[in-house]
Amino acid sequence: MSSIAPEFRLSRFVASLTDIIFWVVVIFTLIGLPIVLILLFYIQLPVINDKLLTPYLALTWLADPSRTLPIVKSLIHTDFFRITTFPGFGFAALLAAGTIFIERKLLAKMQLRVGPLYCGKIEGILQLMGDGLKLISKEIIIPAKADKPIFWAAPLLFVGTAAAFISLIPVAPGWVVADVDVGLLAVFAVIGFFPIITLLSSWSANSKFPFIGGIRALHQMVSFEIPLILSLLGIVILAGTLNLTEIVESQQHYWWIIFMPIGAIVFFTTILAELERIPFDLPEAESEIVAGWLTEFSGMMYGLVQLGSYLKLYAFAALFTVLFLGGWNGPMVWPPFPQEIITEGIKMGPITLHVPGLPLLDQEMLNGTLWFTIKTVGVILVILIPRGVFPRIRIDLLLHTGWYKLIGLSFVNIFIALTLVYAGVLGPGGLIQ
Amino acid sequence: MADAVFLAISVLTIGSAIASLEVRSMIYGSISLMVTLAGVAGFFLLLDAPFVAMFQISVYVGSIAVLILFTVMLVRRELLFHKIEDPRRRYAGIGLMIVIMLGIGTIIIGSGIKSMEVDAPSVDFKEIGKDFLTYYSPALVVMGLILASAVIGALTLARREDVTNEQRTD
Amino acid sequence: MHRFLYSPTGFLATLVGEVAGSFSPVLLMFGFAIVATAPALILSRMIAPRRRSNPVKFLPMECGQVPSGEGRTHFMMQYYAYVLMFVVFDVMSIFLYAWGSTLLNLPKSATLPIIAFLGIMFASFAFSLYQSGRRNIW
Amino acid sequence: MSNELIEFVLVSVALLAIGIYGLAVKRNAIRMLFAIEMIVNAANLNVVAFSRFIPNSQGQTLALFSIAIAAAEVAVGLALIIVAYRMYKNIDIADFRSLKG
Amino acid sequence: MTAPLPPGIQLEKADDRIMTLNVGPQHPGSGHMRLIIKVDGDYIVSCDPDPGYVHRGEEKMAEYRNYIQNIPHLERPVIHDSCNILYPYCLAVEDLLGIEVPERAKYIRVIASELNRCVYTLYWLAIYGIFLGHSTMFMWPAGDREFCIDLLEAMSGARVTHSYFVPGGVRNDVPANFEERCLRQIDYFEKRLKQYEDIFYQNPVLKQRTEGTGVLSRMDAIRLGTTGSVLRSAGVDFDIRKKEPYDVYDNLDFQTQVLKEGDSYARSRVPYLDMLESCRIIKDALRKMPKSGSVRTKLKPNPKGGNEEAYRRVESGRGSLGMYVVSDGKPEPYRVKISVGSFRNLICMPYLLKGEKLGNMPAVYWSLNYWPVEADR
Amino acid sequence: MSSAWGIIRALNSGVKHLAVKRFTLRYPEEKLKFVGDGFQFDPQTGVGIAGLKGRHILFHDKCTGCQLCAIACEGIAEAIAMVKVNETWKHNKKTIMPQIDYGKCVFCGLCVDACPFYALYMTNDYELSSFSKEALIYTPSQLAVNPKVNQDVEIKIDERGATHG
Amino acid sequence: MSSEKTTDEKSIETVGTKPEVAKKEIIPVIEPKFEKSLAEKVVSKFGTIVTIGFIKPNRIRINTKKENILDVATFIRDELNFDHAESVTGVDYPKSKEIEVVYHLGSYTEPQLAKQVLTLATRIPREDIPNPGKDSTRMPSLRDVFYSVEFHERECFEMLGVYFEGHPDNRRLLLPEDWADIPPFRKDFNIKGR
Repeated sequence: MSSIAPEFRLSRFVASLTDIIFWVVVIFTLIGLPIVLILLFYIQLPVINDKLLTPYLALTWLADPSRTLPIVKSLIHTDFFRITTFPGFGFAALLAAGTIFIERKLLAKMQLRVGPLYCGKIEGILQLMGDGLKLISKEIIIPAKADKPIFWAAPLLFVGTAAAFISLIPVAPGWVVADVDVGLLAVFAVIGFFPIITLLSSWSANSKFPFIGGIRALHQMVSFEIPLILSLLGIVILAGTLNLTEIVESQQHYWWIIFMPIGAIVFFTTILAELERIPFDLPEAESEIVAGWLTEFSGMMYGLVQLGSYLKLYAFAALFTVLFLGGWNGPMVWPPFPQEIITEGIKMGPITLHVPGLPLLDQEMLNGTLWFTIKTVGVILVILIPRGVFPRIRIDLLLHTGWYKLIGLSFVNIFIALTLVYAGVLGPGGLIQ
Repeated sequence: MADAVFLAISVLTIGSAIASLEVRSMIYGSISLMVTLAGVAGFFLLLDAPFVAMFQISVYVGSIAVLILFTVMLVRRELLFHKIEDPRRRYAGIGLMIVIMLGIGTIIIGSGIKSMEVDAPSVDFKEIGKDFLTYYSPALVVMGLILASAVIGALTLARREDVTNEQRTD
Repeated sequence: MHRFLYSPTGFLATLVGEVAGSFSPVLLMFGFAIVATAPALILSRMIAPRRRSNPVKFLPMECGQVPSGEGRTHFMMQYYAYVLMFVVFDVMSIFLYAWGSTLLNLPKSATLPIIAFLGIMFASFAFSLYQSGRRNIW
Repeated sequence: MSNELIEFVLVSVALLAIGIYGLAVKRNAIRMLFAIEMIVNAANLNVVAFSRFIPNSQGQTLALFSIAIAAAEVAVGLALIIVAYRMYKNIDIADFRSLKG
Repeated sequence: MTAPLPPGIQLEKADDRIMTLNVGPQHPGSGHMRLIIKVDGDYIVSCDPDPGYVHRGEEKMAEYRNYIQNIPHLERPVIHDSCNILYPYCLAVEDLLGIEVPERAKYIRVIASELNRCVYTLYWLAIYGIFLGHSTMFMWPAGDREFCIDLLEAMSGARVTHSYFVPGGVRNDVPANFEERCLRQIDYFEKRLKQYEDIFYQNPVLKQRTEGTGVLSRMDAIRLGTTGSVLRSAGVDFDIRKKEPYDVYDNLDFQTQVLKEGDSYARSRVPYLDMLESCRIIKDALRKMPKSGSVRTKLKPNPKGGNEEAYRRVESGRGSLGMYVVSDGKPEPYRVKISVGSFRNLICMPYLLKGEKLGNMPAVYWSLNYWPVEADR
Repeated sequence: MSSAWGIIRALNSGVKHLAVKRFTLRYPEEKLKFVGDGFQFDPQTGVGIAGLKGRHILFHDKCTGCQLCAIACEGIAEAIAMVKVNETWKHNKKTIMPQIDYGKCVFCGLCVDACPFYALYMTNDYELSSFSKEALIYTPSQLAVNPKVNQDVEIKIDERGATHG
Repeated sequence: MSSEKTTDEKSIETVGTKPEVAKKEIIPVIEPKFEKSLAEKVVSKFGTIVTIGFIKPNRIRINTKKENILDVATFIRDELNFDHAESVTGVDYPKSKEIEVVYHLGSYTEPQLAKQVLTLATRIPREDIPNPGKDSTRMPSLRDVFYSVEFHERECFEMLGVYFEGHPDNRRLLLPEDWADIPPFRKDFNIKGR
């Protein structure tokens, strides 16, 4: 018995943890610190209050709380912050984690049950963390004849590609990781990587069910990429640009969904298909092909694929918001930052505290983020609901839907856009402008 | 620094191009080809042609590589690793490659384009659309014809009506 | 357009050019995501038990039976035609973007070639849909 | 623009040479397709590079056409390979000699 | 008797295109059984069912136990339909022993067996839902099943394995305020059942997916000897409750549900309509049931059967369920044969799955109303 | 068009159920109420009295050690064994009483049917899980204890759906 | 209702069904007319080949020899319109060294016959040391007559060792692949501990 499942020993666990911490510290001091020090020479340092922010200066300023804000502000406006935290990975991962929780609770409510309940005292809010810990502590099993490099790389590449997709989404005015002129085309280019990763991972497992699942995923994603591309052409025609930021700015007065509901429906359907969500979750159809291309993934590899797919879900929902729902546009509801604090400082009884560097973030950005988040969460909710309502579709029906109905509808959408332009309703010199 | 980026991309491109032809496994060869094509897209970015670069990625990597991978997976496995090559032919090929590289390289280096360097702003990608629909519009129609004939031809070829009475010979 | 106050990629942009510089965050984000999530795999590999006592555990999933035959076989679905079609019509749809993004600046006469192009593509689309819809030949 | 035209042209020459090598040496049909792709890409790279240094848009237009045609060519080529594979159960070019008629 | 394959699909040949898939026993899309499926691309070329993973030799075990002791373990093959599988056994043993059942017991038996039919059918429907990827249709029937289980538990004292029927009646009388409680819950249950229409049965995605798949024609259904919902969905009006009424079914007001299409959709719909009909039967039986009286004929300890045989059948959740009991004058039966609907419908599986798409496999397989444990016995 | 209408109907039905009460019983905090005190049997009429077939209760003052329950169980689960007890009862000459192994018992209640002396009943207690097999074997003295149960949740049916408790 | 009838009307004829057990007391019965007419049809066609086991309400039993079972079954299918088999049962009688194979036949097409179950039984020799498929315990398969017996006969083969000649698919069905004991439903196969 002990050979199969030895008992959990706290001492062994703690020993392994201390081992890990020890090696991390050693490796960091031996390799990491020199790299950081060398990099510090080459990185252009920001200038704050007419002083070059050297590490020494930063340390001295950190000791003075009133001076930390400029440093924080300068950090916020770096690309590193963008990539790791706000419009980039951290924000998306947070929303993705929220999505998982909302999905479980919403689905449970629709199915007249409770959902996660005990983990975290309040309605199972820490369930995700528990699941993550469980996945990390599970053994990763790799099939014997698997193609190991591809098999290991596939989950990471999946997450990475999803993150690259996220980097193209503008969240608030000026807050986008990569402001690309041909943003929409870049989105299509990034989406094109998903079928390859799926196909390769399914091939590398050397198992039948993942292989069938991967081929199904390939067919499905490939078939729905064309309606996806075509359904957005109407917006490009009307907005006259491919830059996502400019597309959002073109929707200041009205959202494109008003003129192109058909395009929105087509795009929404293709989102469901690209995300492999019910009713289009054929690549993971558990009753036909065990778990599709995820069959052989175990432990944290599966967790990473799930993380990637929820990041992808966030990215697509955000893309829908950006393209059809006007992105960050919305009435100004965020209260303006009180001007007297900037000019006079914070009055606390007799003391007046002058804080340089306020406001940390401008009002426009906060308001835009608020609206963007609200809209995106709304879209995510709408993406989640079909999971409780529809059964899974069959692959030939799916392909039929994609190639016959959705492409036809997206051409209808294009013609609507053309009519709007040539009839003089929209576009330069149009009625509504 | 720019040279470093350029050097990195060119090493990646050419290295993976060689790998795609020489790696034993056809799947890895296809992946290397993908990397080559993506590297060429990187060159396009360096050349300030984002539209072409994105087109390259979404067409080559997004669809052609998928098709190649898929077809490679259709072919039986032992054939993918099966490699019959005449070594003499191989050396001749390498020689040919070096001759071409050196020959054309010397010609190019000797020619006048070495001095070509420009600081003019890059062309907006919207110009391409204009080109397509004004000056090159006949070409666009011919392009359509080519695509149409390609899809018709491919579909007609790849179907397997006649395969039912085929027997395996080996 | 909001300019970055401080950005290494802005610094990159001065070196590799504006366009390539604007694309570099995509790659950086790709790299960061991998760097940020790879520790999860490494940690899992360190924490999680690894037992190789039973070789059956490492067999591919075959519903509890001993696997028969190759996992990677010559397997072709009846929908191969759609993949072939995708290659061609993907090109077509991105071509349309070259037209669509400049439509507002184009003269009205520019509609004619695109109508001809679309007409040809529609015809071939109809034919190929008919062909790929005939399941018995695939 | 800090890179010189000559660098791009040299890379494209290298790609072309590798492509020609592949075409000459490899007998596997799919590998030959890879080589053809490389040659096409070398040409594209050349065209785009020249169009950047003579600032006009026509090189990019040509490159787009070329990529599109390459896509069509790959579709047909792979279909041919599949047919040949079905008939001969092989993808070695040398075995396709009896393909006449 | 071979099913047609679509043109162009190859039969087995020395070709790489054929891939053999083991669906089961460790597969979310199969019960405790294995389907050896050969696929050509997306089409199933041949299917070979391999049951027996839960075979436990109930028939052999029954030869070692007396007529009463057989009751708890004869219900084991279908614990979700345990009243119905004991029903033919009790009828057959009553024939052998010559016992008469009190009138009230007959009505209680009918109510219990109809409730149990609902329990089984809801469980089946839940799995049908999850087989088609409809998770809500998994949760709703699994939750609504509790209404019937609660009622059965009030009657018999156990939630699943009731051991309620005995030769000569039922084990105990229903509790005091059972009738109004039953009526109230059944009313609500009927309301809940009608809500399945919108989300499941009239769902266009489901209809597209299941209509016209796995079509079993009327003649084939008869020749293959199918039974239950499979038979009735193919247009054959055959329900043992009507045709050979046992106990008090001839007094009750109900109809046989017959559909003509014979496809997966019809096969999945007939049990649902049956459930609605069961609600009617229960209400009617509650109305007509004698208010008091004995519910069990007292037996001698170790009753001995005569030197004869009896074959009785009832309509269970999966169709005709027959018990063939041979007695040789001893307290134990000489031979017990359980002729179950699942096993009789199993023969359709290779026939219907041949030429289907792989995606239709769960839809067709589970619409056959097949319960692996019962088929293995 | 009809399919679009069907999709809307399905979505509507799904969204409407967000407002329906949950049916789930939160088990360890809430326990379902059962009819009566457990399954009992009246040997005179030969008919049982409805109730949950849970853990047995053995009345030592009525058990005669006749082994009928063990004989009844023999062909079913073989869960009942007769063991010596240290008590002395006038009616129990052999001083043996049933001991039940709940690892084997199937809760069919035929032992209750077999008891002609009203000595063996079943109770509403069903929470018998334990960490070892030995703890599942209930000796006659353990069986004599009347279990404490607090089960008070019933199905409530109202306009907004049925709910437990 | 049904128990009433069967207690009153028991069959007189138990010819050859249970040779090893003594007959019970004979109860005078009224034979149901319809069932009797069906049985008479069979008897008038085949004469002494078949014997009527019993005639009860809704139940008829016909015994026959294994050589004639194909003809009898074909006649029952074509003339009497019994179109499917509900079950195939084997009963082992080690004392008389025989195995009785019982087909329960029913009808879906004829509304009159819906409540009838016709029991067609035959006896085949049994060997003490069974060797399934290779000994004399064999009989012609009824699969070509009633298609629905296919899986039932497979089950009967593996459980009792009765080999059905002409059955296309005499493989294992329920038992594990490596089962090497005697067929388990024979009386000399004992459950452990019993």
